[in-house]
Amino acid sequence: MSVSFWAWLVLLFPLLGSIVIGMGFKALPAKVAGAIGTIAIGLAFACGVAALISLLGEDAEARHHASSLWDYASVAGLDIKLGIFVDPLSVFMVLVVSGVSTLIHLYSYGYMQSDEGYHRFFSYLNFFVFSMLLLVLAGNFVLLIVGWAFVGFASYALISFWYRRETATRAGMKAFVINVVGDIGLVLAAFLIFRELGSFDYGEVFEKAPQVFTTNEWTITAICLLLLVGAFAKSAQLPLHTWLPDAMEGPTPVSSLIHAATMVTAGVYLIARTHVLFELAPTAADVAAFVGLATLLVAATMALVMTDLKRAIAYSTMSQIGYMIMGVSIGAYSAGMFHLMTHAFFKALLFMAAGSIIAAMANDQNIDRMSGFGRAMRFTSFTFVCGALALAAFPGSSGFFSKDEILAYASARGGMYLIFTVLGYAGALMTAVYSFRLVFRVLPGTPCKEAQELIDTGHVAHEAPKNPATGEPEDTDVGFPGPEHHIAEQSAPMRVAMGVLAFGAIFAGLVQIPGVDDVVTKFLDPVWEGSPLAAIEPSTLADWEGLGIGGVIALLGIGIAYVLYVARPELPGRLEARLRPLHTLFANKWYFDEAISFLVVRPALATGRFANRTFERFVVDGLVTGTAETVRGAGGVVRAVQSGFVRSYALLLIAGFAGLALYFLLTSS
Amino acid sequence: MSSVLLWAPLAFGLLGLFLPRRAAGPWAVLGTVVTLGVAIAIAVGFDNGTSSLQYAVDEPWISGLGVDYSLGVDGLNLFLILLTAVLWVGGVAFAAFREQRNAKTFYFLMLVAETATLGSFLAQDLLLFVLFFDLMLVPFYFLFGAWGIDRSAEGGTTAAAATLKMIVYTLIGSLLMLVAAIATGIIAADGGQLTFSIAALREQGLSHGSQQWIFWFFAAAFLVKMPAFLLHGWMPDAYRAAPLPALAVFSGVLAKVGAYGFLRVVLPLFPDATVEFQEVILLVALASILYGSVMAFTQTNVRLIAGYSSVAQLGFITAGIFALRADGSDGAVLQMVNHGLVVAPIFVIVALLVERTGSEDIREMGGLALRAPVLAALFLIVALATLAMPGSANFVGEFYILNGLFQAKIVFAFVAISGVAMSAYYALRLYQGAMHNRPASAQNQGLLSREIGFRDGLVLVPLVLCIIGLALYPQLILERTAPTVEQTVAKVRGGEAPEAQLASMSLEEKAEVESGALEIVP
Amino acid sequence: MSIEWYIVLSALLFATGALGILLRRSPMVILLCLELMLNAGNLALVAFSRMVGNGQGQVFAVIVMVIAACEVVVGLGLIVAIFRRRLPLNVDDLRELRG
Amino acid sequence: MNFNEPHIDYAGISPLIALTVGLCVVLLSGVFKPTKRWAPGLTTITLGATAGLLIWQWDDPKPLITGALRLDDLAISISLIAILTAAFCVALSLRERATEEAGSGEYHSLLLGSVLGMVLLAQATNLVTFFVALETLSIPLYILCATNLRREGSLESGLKYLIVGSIGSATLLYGMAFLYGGTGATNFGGIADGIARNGLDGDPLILIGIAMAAVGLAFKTSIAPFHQWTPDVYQGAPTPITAFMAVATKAAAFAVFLRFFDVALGSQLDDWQPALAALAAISILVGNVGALGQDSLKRLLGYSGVAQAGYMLGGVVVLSESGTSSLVFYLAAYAFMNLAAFSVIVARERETVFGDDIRAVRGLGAERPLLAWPLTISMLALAGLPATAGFIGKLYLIEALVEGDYTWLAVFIAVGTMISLAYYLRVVAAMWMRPETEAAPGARPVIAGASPEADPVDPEAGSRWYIAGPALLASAATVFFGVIPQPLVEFASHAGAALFS
Repeated sequence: MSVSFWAWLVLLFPLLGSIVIGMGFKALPAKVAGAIGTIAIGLAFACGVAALISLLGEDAEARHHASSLWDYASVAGLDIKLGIFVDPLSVFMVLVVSGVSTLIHLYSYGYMQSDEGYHRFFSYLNFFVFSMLLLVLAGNFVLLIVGWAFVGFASYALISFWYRRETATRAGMKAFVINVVGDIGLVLAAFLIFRELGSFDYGEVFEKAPQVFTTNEWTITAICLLLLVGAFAKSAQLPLHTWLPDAMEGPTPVSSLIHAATMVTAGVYLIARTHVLFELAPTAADVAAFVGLATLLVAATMALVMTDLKRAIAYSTMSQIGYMIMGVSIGAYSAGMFHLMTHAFFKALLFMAAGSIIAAMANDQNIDRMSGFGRAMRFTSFTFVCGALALAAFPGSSGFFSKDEILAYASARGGMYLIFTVLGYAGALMTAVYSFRLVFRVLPGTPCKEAQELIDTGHVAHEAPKNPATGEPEDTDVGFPGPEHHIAEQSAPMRVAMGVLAFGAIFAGLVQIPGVDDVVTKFLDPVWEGSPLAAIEPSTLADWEGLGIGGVIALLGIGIAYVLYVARPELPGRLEARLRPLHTLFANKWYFDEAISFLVVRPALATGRFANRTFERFVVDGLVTGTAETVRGAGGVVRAVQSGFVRSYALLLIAGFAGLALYFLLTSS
Repeated sequence: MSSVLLWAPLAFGLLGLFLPRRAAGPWAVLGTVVTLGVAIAIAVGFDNGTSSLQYAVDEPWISGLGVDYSLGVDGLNLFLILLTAVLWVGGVAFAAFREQRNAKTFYFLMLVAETATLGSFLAQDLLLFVLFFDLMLVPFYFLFGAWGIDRSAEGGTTAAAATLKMIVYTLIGSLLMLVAAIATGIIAADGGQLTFSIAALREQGLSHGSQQWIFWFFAAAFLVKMPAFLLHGWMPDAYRAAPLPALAVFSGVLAKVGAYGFLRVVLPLFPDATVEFQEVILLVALASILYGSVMAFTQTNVRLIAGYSSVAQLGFITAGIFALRADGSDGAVLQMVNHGLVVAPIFVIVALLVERTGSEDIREMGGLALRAPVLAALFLIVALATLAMPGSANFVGEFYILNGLFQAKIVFAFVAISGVAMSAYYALRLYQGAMHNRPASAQNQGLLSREIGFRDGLVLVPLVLCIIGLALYPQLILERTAPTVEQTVAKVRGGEAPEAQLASMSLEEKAEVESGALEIVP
Repeated sequence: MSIEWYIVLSALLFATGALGILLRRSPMVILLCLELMLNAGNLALVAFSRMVGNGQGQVFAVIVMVIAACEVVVGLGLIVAIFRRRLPLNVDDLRELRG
Repeated sequence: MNFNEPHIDYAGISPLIALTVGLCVVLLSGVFKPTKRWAPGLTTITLGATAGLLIWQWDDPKPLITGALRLDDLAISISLIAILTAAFCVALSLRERATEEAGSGEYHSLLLGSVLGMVLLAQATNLVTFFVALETLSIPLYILCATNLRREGSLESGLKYLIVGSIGSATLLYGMAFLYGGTGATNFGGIADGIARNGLDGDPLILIGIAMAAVGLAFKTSIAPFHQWTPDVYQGAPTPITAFMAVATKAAAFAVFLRFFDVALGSQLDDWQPALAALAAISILVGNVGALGQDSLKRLLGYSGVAQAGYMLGGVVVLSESGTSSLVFYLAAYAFMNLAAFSVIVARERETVFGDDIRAVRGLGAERPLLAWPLTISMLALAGLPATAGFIGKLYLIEALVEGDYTWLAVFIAVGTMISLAYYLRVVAAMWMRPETEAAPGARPVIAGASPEADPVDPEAGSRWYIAGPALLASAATVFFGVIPQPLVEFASHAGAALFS
C-alpha cells in the first residue's frame, strides 16, 4: 500500500462518518452515531500511522508524493486537479489532527450526551476533521483554499451549534466572515502565484519559485503578505483575532477542537508549507514574526485579566499560536511544528478540564464564582494542573521543551532576532502567571455552592443553565444545550480522553530532548532540505542554557501566581487599583472589537443605508419615474392642444402647411 | 433535434389548453420533463472538444428579409439549455403541487416562456435571437401581472404596474437591439446578399465606426436584462410582485440571456468596440457587484435579498466575460449555470418560508430549523453555494472569473473580490435569519416550523443534487465550454493591440509567443 | 396682363377662405369659405391652363366644381341633421369630442 | 364622318364597373321594404366580385383610360386591403344602430362608394383622377361618420371631418394647380417630364405645390400635425366605420402618396425627403404620447393610428422598392391588427353600458376569453411584440429605413414603440389583471358611457358569429403572418416591384 493510498483513506473516513451520521440522523440511535463518529476519526488516525510507517520505509529524499483523483477544473491554462501532496509535514499534521480529534470525539461522546443535536454535532465534528485533513493534505493552492474554507464553515457551524442562542449565531457569523477575509487573501495570493509561475501546484510552484523570483522582489513579498492575511485570519493573529474569544459560544469540545488541535494551527502549517516562498521574501517573514510576537504579548496580557474561564484559555491559545507563527517565520520550522503538537495536547486537555468544571457550574464560566473544585473534582483538577504545568512550561513538561526550542533558535539566529528571545521569555513569564492564576482561583479554597453540592451529594448542580454571555435561560426544553451536565468524574469516555492527553501533556516533550533524541526534527528535516534557515542549529549547550532560563522563568511565574492568588489574595485588587488604566485596556481586549466595528462594520452599514434610502429611491427610481413623468407630461400637452375646437384644428393645419411651405422655400433658395 | 427541443414545450402547452383543469398541471410537468429528456439527449450526444455548431438547423424563414430559421448547440449554450430545461421542470412542478388560479392559462404561459427562452439560447440567426429575446418577456408579463401579488396595500405598486414597468424597461433595450441587429446585417452585407446568420456576420465583420454605436445598442439590451447597476430599476417591484414559481425560472434563466448575449453576439461581431469599451463595461460590472451586495445585506424582504444578490452575481459574470480572456469567459459560462442552479432553489425555499411564516420579512422569521432539519440542511447547502463557498462549483466559477480579471485588469479584480466577502455576509444572514435564533414569535404569530413536504422535496432535492454534483466535478461543464469560448475570445484578441494582447496572456501563452508558436494578429 | 395677377387674386381668395374658416363660428359661413378656397384653386387652374395653353386645367376646374357642389350638399345635410337635433349651430359648441 | 372610338380595356376597368353597378343595386335594394334586408349580402357579393376581378388582373400592369389610371400590383394589393376592410365593416355593421338609422341601403351604398374611391385612388396616375378619387373616398365617409344620428358625437365628428377634410382637399387642390401650372401637365409622368424639361428643380412654384400636396395627403393619412381630426372622428363615428376609416383610408392614401411622390416628384427627392422624415418623427411622438392615459379605446386607437402612420411614412420617405413593399406589408398587418381590436370593441359596446371605455373590457380575460384573446393579440401586435405580424412589419420597415440611410428614423420608431407599450399594455392589463388602483390622469366620462343615448345592451353580441368571427379571423391572421410571414412578404414585394422596375 502506497503512502498516498493511506492518505486518501485518511480523508475518506471522516467524510463518510459525517455523511452517514448526517443522513441517518433519524435512523441511528444517539450512542451509535457518537460511536461511528469517534471510530471514523480513529480509523483516520490509524491510516495516518500507516502512512507514517510506509513513509519511514522510504529514504529521506523520496519522502514526498503527489497523487490526484481527477481533473477538478482545468481548462484555459489553469490546471487544477483533485490532488493531494504527502510528505513528512503533512503526515505530521495528519497525525496530530486526527489523534487529538479522536480523543476529543471520545470526550464529546460523554460530554454531549443529553444534547438534542447529538447527531448534528458529530456530523459537524467529523466534517470539521475532514476539512482540516483536506487542508493539510491538499496538493495545490486551490484545494488548500477549499480545505481552508471548509474548516471555516465547519467552525461556523460548530460555534453557532446552539443556534437558539443569539450570541452563538452572531459569533458564528463573525468567525465565518473574518475567515472569508482570510480566504480572499489566499485567493489573491493564488492568482498572483499563477500570474508569475503559471501553476497552482505545490511541487511546480516551490520548484519554479527560486528561479523566477529574486529575493524580496515586490511580487513575492506581495504573495507572502497575502498568504499571511489568510494565516492570520485563521490563526487568530492580530488584528484578525476578534472572532476567537466569541467562538467560546460553542460547546466546550468545539473550543478544544478548534483551538487546541486544529483550526488555529492552520496558519502555522501554511507558513511552514510555503516556507520556500517566505525565505524568498524575508521582509514578509519578519512581518509575520513580529505580528506573532505582538500577538503573543497582547494575548497574554488579556489572559491575565479575563474572568471567563474559557475565554482566558482562548487568549492563552492566541498567545501560544503567536509563539508558533513567530517560530516558523524566523525559520524554527521543526520547533514551531513541535510546539504545535505539544500545544495541541495540553490545550485540548485544559479545555476539556475547564469544560468539565463549567459543566459542574451549570454553564457558568466566571472564575470569580469558582473555588474549591480541587476537592470536588479530583480527576478533573489533576488533569487541569497537568495542562497548566505544560502551558507554563514547567521543567520537564512538554511545553517546556517545545517553547524554549523556538526561543533558543531565535537567539541562535542572532542579530535582531534576539528581540524574539527576550520578549518571548517575557511572554513565557506571563504565561506561567495566568495559567496558574486559573489553577489557584479555581481549585483550592473553600468550595463554592456547586462544588459543595458535588462533594456532599455527588450530583452535578441541576439548576437551569443560563447563557453565560447574556444570562438568558437556555432552551434546554428543546435540548440546546442539553438539560443535564456531564463531568469527567462521572463519564468514562471523558476520563479516558483527558487521561491520555494529560499523559501527552507531561511526557510528549521527551521525544525531543536536545542532544538526546530529536525525533520530530529528524522526521521533519527532509521537508526543509535546501533551506538555509533550517540549517541553522542552536548548539546543544545553547539549548540547555535556554531550557535553564525557561525553567527558572516558569517557576518564577508560578511563584508569582502563588503569591498573588493564594498567599496574599488582597494583592491583585490593589494592583488592579494601582494600574487601573492598564487593567481597563486589558479587560476591554485592547478595544479591538470597537476599532473594527468603527472602521469596517459601521461604514459598510452606513453605505447600505444610504444606498437603500437615498440612492435607490432618488437616482435609480428617479431614472424611471422621471422619464415616465416627462412622457406623460408631453401627452398632457398633446391632449391640451386637442381642444375640440374645430377651428383650432384648422388653424394648426394651416400653420403646419405654412411651416412646411416655409421650409421648402428656404431650401429652394 | 434542436427543433424538437425548441417546440416541445409549446406543443404541450397548446394541447394542455384542451385538457380539463385538473389535468393541466401534471400535463405541463410532463411537458417539461419530456423537454428535459430531449435536452439531456442532446447533451449526451454532444461532442466536446470541437468549437463548431452541432445539431444545426438552417432553413430560410423570411427569404425576402434574409432571416433564417437557424438553430444550433455549442459550448456556449449547451448547459444553459440544460439549465433552462431543469429549472422549468422544477418551477412547473412546484406550481403544479399547489392550487393555481386559471390553471390552464398559467401553465400554457409557462410553457410558452420555456420555448421562447430555449429559442433565444438556440438561435443562430441574429434576428431570430432578437425575436425570441423579446418574446420571452410576453409570457412573463402575463404571469407576473395576472398571477402576481398586489403590493399597493403595503405602499408598493400593483402587480400590473410593476410588470408594466418591467416590460417597458426591458423592451427599451430589446427594441434598440432590433434596430442595431438589422443595421449590423445591412452594413455587413454592404449591398450584397443580406444575411443575419451570426456565423456569416462574424466572418464579414463591421467597420469600427459602426461597431461603436451598435455595440451600445446591444449592451443596453443585455445590461437591462441582467439587470446591471443603474438599469435595475424595474427589478425590485417586479420581484416583489412575481409569483414565486415563475420568478424562480425568471431570475434563474432570463437574467443569463443577457450575459449569454454578450458572448454569443457582442464579442464575435463587434470585437473592436468590445476592446474599446472594455473598461466601461467592467466599471458597470463592478458597480453591480458592490451595489448589489450592499443592497442585499441591507434588505429585509427575502425576495429582494435574492434579487439584489443576483445583481451582484451577474456583475461577476459580466466582469468575467469582459476580462476578454478564455478563463474569465469559461468561468462566466460556468457561473451562469451555477447561479441559475442556486437562485431558483432559493426562490423555492423562499416560497416555503413564506408558507411557514406568512411573511416575507426576514425579521419576522427565525428558528425554523428546529422542526425542519432537512429543509434547513438543503437551505444551508444552497446558501453556501450562493456565497461561492470554496468547494462549490460557484467558487470555481468565481475563481476562474476573478483569475481572468486579475490577469487582465488587476485593479478591477481587487475591487471585485470584496464582493465575495459581502456575499458571505448576506447569504448567511438570509439563512440564519430564517433558520436560526429563537422564533421571532413576538412580531409574528403565524410562524410555525414545519418540515419540507415530500412533494416539495421532489422539487428541491434534485436541484440541490445538481449543485453538489457540479461541486464535485465542474470540469464537466468547463471542458465542453472551453473550445467555443476560446474561439469566441480569440476573435476579440484578434482585434486587440499586440502588446495589450501580450499583457492579458497566461504564462505558457507568453512562452508560445516567444517561441513563435502562437501568432499575434494585430 | 400677365399671369401673376390671377395667381395673386387666387391666393387672396384662398387666404380669405382660410381666414373665414378660422374666424367665423357658423357652419354655414364656414361652408361658404370652403367654397371660396376651392374656387381659388379653380381660378388658379384656369389661369394656368391659359398660360400653358392646354385644356386640362379647365377640365379639371369643371370637375372640381362638381365635387365642391357635392361637398356643400353633404355639409348642408349635416347642418340640417344637427339642427333637427336641436343642437346649437355654432362649431365652437360642438366640442364634446376632445382631449 | 367616322368616329374612331377610343380603345377601352374593359378587363382593366372591370373592378370599377363591378363596384359602380353594385353600388347602384344596393342603393336601389334599400328603397324597397322586402329587399332592404339584402343590402349587406349584396354589398358583400359586390366586394367579393370586385376582389375576384382584381385578383384576375394580378401581375399584369397596364395603364387605363389613356393613362389616367394605372392598374398594377400596388393598386391591386391596396384595393384588396380596402375591400377586405370593407367586408369586415359590413359584418360588424349588422344590427348596428347606425345602419338602421341611415337606412341599410344608403349606408352600404355609401360604403361601396367610398371603396370605389379607394380603388380609384390606388390606381390614380393623374391629378384629376387623383383628386376625384380622393373626394369620392372622403365624401361618403363624411356622411357615414354622422350616420349614428341619435348620438351628438356622431354628428359632431361628421361635421368636423367635413370641415377639416375640405380644407385639406382645398389645400391639395391648390397645390395641384401650382404643379400643373409649373409643368403644364396633369398626369404624373407628364409632371416629372415637365420639371425636367423646364428645369424647375427647386423652383418655388413646384415646391409650394409639393408642400400643399404633402399637406393634403398627410391629412388623409393623419400624419401630425395634420392629425387632429383623427381622434375626434374615430371616437365619434360608429365603430364599424371607424374601423373602415382607420385602415382603408390610410391604405388608399398611402398608395397615392407613394405613386405621386415617386412618379411625379421623384426628382425632387432631396427637397421633400427630409421634410417627410421630420413629419414622420413628429407624428410618431405626438401619436404615442397622445394615446397615453386615454380611456376611450377608439380614441386610443385613433392616436395610435397617428403614430402608426408615422411609422409607415417611413416607407414613403426612403422611396425604395423595399420601402414600398414594407409599407404594403405593414398596411396589411395593420388591417388585421386593427380589425381584431375594433371587432371586440363593437362587441363590448353592445354588451355593456360602458361603450368604448376601457372599463368595458375590464376582467374580460376571465369571463370572455374568446373576446379577450383577439384584443390582446391585436394590442401586442400593435405594440410590435414578436410572433405577431406587427413585429415582422416593424422589422421590415426598419430594414428598409436602415437601407435608405434613415437609421435615426428607425431608432425613432423603436423609441415610439416603447412609449406605445404603456397604453397598449394598459388595455391588456385591464383585461387580464386586477384593476389598477391609480386612476388614469384626466379621465373624463366618455360619450357612450355617460350619455343617455347609450346603445341598447345586447349581452350576447360578443358570441354572435358576425362579430366573434371577424375578431377571431383577424387575430388568427395576425398571429399566422407573425409566424409564417413568407406569403404576405411575397404579396408585398410584388407591390413594391410594381412601382420600381
